[in-house]
Amino acid sequence: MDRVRLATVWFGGCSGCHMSFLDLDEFLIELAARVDLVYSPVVDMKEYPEKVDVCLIEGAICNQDNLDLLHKVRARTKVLVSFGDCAVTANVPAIRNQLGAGNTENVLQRAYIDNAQNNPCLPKCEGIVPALLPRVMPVHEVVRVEYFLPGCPPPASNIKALVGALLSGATPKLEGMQLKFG
Amino acid sequence: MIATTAEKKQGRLRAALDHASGDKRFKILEAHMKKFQYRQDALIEILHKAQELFGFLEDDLLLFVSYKLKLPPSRVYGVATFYHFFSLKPQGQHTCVVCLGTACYVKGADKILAAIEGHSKIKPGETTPDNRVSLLTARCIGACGIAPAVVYDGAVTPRQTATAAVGQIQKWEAA
Amino acid sequence: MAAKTLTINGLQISAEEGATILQAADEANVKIPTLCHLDGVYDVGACRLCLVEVAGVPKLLPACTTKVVEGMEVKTDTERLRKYRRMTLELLLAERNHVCAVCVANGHCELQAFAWSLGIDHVRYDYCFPKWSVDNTHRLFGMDHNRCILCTRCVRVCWHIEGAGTKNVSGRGGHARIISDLNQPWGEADSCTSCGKCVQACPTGALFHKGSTVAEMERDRSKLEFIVTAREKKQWIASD
Amino acid sequence: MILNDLIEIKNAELAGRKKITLRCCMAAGCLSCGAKGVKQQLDKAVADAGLQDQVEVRGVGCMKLCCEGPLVQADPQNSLYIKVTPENAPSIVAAIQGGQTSVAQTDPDAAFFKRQLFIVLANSGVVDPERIESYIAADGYQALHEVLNEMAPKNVVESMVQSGLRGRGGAGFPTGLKWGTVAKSPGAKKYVICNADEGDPGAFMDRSVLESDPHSVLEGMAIAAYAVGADQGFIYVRAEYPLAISRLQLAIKQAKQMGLLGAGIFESPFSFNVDLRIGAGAFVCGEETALMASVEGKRGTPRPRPPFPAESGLWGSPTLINNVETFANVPPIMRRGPEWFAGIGTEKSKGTKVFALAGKIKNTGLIEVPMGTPLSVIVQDMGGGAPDGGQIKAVQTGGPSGGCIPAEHLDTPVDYESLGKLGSIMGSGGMIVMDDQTNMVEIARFFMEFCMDESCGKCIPCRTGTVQMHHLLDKIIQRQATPADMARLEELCDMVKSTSLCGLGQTAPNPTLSTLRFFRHEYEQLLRPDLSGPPPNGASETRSASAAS
Repeated sequence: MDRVRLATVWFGGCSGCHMSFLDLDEFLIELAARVDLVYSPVVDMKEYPEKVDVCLIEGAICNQDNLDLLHKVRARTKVLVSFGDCAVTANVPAIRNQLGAGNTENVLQRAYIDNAQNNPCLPKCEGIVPALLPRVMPVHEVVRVEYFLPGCPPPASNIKALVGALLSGATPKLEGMQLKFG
Repeated sequence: MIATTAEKKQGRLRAALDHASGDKRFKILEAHMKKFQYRQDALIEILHKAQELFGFLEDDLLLFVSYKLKLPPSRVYGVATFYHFFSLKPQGQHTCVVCLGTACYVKGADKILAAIEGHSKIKPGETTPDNRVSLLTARCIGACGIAPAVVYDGAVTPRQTATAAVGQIQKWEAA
Repeated sequence: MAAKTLTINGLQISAEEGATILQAADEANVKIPTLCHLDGVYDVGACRLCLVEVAGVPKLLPACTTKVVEGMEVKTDTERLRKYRRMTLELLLAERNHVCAVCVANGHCELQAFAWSLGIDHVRYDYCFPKWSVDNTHRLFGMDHNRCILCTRCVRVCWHIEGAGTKNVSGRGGHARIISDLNQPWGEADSCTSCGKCVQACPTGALFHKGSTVAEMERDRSKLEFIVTAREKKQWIASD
Repeated sequence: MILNDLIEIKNAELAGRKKITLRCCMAAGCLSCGAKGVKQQLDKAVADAGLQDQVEVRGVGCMKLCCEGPLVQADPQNSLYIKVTPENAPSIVAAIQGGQTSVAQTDPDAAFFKRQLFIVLANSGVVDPERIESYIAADGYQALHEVLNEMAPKNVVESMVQSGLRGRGGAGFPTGLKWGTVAKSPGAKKYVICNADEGDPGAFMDRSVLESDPHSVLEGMAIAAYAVGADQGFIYVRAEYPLAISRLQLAIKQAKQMGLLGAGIFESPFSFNVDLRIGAGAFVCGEETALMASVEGKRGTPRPRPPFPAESGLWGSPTLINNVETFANVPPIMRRGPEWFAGIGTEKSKGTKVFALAGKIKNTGLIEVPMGTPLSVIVQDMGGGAPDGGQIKAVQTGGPSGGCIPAEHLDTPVDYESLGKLGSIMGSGGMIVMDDQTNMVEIARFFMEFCMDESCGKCIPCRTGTVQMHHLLDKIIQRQATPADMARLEELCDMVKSTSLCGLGQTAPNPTLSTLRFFRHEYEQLLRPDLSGPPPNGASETRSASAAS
């Protein structure tokens, strides 16, 4: 059987979902035997590769970089999984949406000026700091998503249930408490 | 704790009643309530009268009504905010109500509204900073036969255009 | 009192005359989801989660306000009903800011529990992300409008069990919100007796005890049930 | 007051009539075009010409052709003057003396008038709504007398059943059946409510009836009260109709003074009082349980039915609720007999229906036609088609609860069933004509916005469903929606229709559903294929954040 090309990406989120992924413990070893981790924050790969089988997406879509990469991910991946509440619901990163349209300046002001202890200044360097989107979005609002794994973070057991099913070629079926938001 | 709560209650009500005692309009309002025998089901009629007398429903006024009709304040506030006819904010010197009924809409009421918004830089429900003009919209004033209609200071005006409406507002501004 | 026989999901049961479908189902251990019903206060039929199918009736009927009728055939869990219930919950989740991860009621929330029990893994509607405030002015309790689903349980317990009339709904439609007195900060509402019934009644994290942290806020409905039983049946000692 | 008094008033009124009458429309539409000044100048011109003994200048209610107002009709000359200005008065007075006039006229025998059949509007534009004598001269209050003196309440109900009258508020529930239920419901106290909360945007029939012929509504209510055993009535009328309110107040006062309302009407044991309740701008209060909450001075939120108002209504008492036009039909039915009424209209829809004809059509105004009249007769023959060479694209009936009937179905007869089959409803009588310039998706969004703003917020499907449906329609218009969004919209329409608590929510999807049915291509043209590529026309990828509060 061919090895599955697995990727994980990290958009607007706290990386807690990836931490939970690392909590898979011995299943990680089983996983290593069956997949190639072709792109992930935990491996050193600069460009999202072609022909990825499964990609776990952590985080909400907050800025232009997230958006560009997400479109690339969608184009190059067979199965997308919204991984954790930020990807599924936009969650905490989207709290800034409550400030209304055109909130990006306010957000930056609050983060980099009002709350700054030293050297308050707005990060505006072209090409270094990606532009914030007017509105933070869950992944499925931007591209088609095959599976959803809610939770903040999703417990490792749920990750195992979903990824395990995908690797065995079955349709993942999470139910009950496995779907709990938060 | 109990004592302080009671004190606070009296203070607030007394302030409202003090306010009421110096204002003839409260007497007229009370006479109106008397006509309805202070019936609680007449709340909406009383609020109509209150708004007619005061122009809008401020907190002391609502508290006065609530006290006189023996209704919890939350009930009075809930009713006053349910109906769009009641305003809890003061209105400008002049009011311009654009009818957005279907007949007016298909005949371009949206364009009239947009023109006024653009000219006065306010949205429906708002008043210009100089307190000159309040812009409102109506769901249908039943003047469909002469659509599109705009109500300037209470006068229904038939077959309006964006230019005519902005012209009327400029007249108010110049006055 | 006369008994009525009816079937719920094919199961033959009997119920007291005058009982609602919801009560009859509950006694037969058939769970019908609901967010606005609360034992002990009158029903308003507002959340529409408890809608059921009744043979011969073209419209869906709210189980909480529909009385049982002899020979009634009720279905509570059809594919159509499940679909509508899922949509209702999705609509609620998109309406305000239900960020479970940072909610005081996480894990003790009826909205959250219905969402997972009905298999909602994501919300298909665009989130509205409205701006709502949190009222922390009361000495003991807080109100977070971001979590409110306008079930009006708090209003009903405040008026009909406590009799204080502090809480009400102001405005309408999507702008409707729960107020205290004349839309004052809760802490300044003269009529509030600080009885806390509203907090016990709330299905989500909208009303909470101050000092509870995320996932700590549990409800104690037994107090509400106690006082209602006490008043209705003159039974002043808790049964267990 | 006894019958002889009534006849005396009638005879005196008729005897006082002058050779020539100039009827000036004083309904809200013409008033806003300056009708008041016209009447004043006509009075003056008549006085100047020394014709006071021969000419009566009578302020009357709606004369129907609103687009040509202010209207003045001279009789017996049968001349209908249009767009009259105060300066025209001397010229009109000269014309009725046989002189020439350059004041614009229209043919009072044109199809717009000739195709109408007046039952409800028979007095409209004829009697002076501010004088009860004028109504009595038109046989007013005779039916009430007859009912009180010669009929048992159950016979009145029976007559209503025989007439086949159905509720004119929109749903078309058989009126006689409703009266019978209230009559049979046990209770010492019962109420009659007239629903004059005409909230449909684009409808002004009830306003016209109240402004033009308020006594017919009062008489209808009194007959109903006798039939069901009520002694208290309420008229719930919109605050947006100040003229209707003042004319109703005046009419109630006059009727009380004459002993036609109040205690011991026509010296019988029957008593009936009518109070006005002024609405305050909430469309949902047209729904009967919400209306009753509002009459009780509460937030106008509906409650689940059953119990129906006929069993448990206002303050828990059996309550009859009918709308203005329904009540206005009652006196003529009682006067002329149920068989006469049942002989008009179609098999299942009896009598006439009043429509407010407006929108992109040449003749706007008020029309009353027999049930079963084809839409094409109304919009083409009577309405004169689209103005400025446009093409009629659709006719909207039923307001925010109704649908858009496309031009190819204009042969449809107007009756409850036929309109229902096309996904629309009879509604209260608003009829808005749309021409080829009208974008149907925008119309759907317009109505959805209306329902969203008017939702009371009590039940979840209506409160949140209308917001999401409005957002989806907006997304389609912004060209940012995908076929999946369309599917979501249709699914939501079905869900909100099936699960909402009251009629507002249950019918809110109708305009969207009917435009989806007949104008689907207009929606599809605006869709982007899917989420994989950028949206067409350079529309930006993200929508702006919406803030609901």
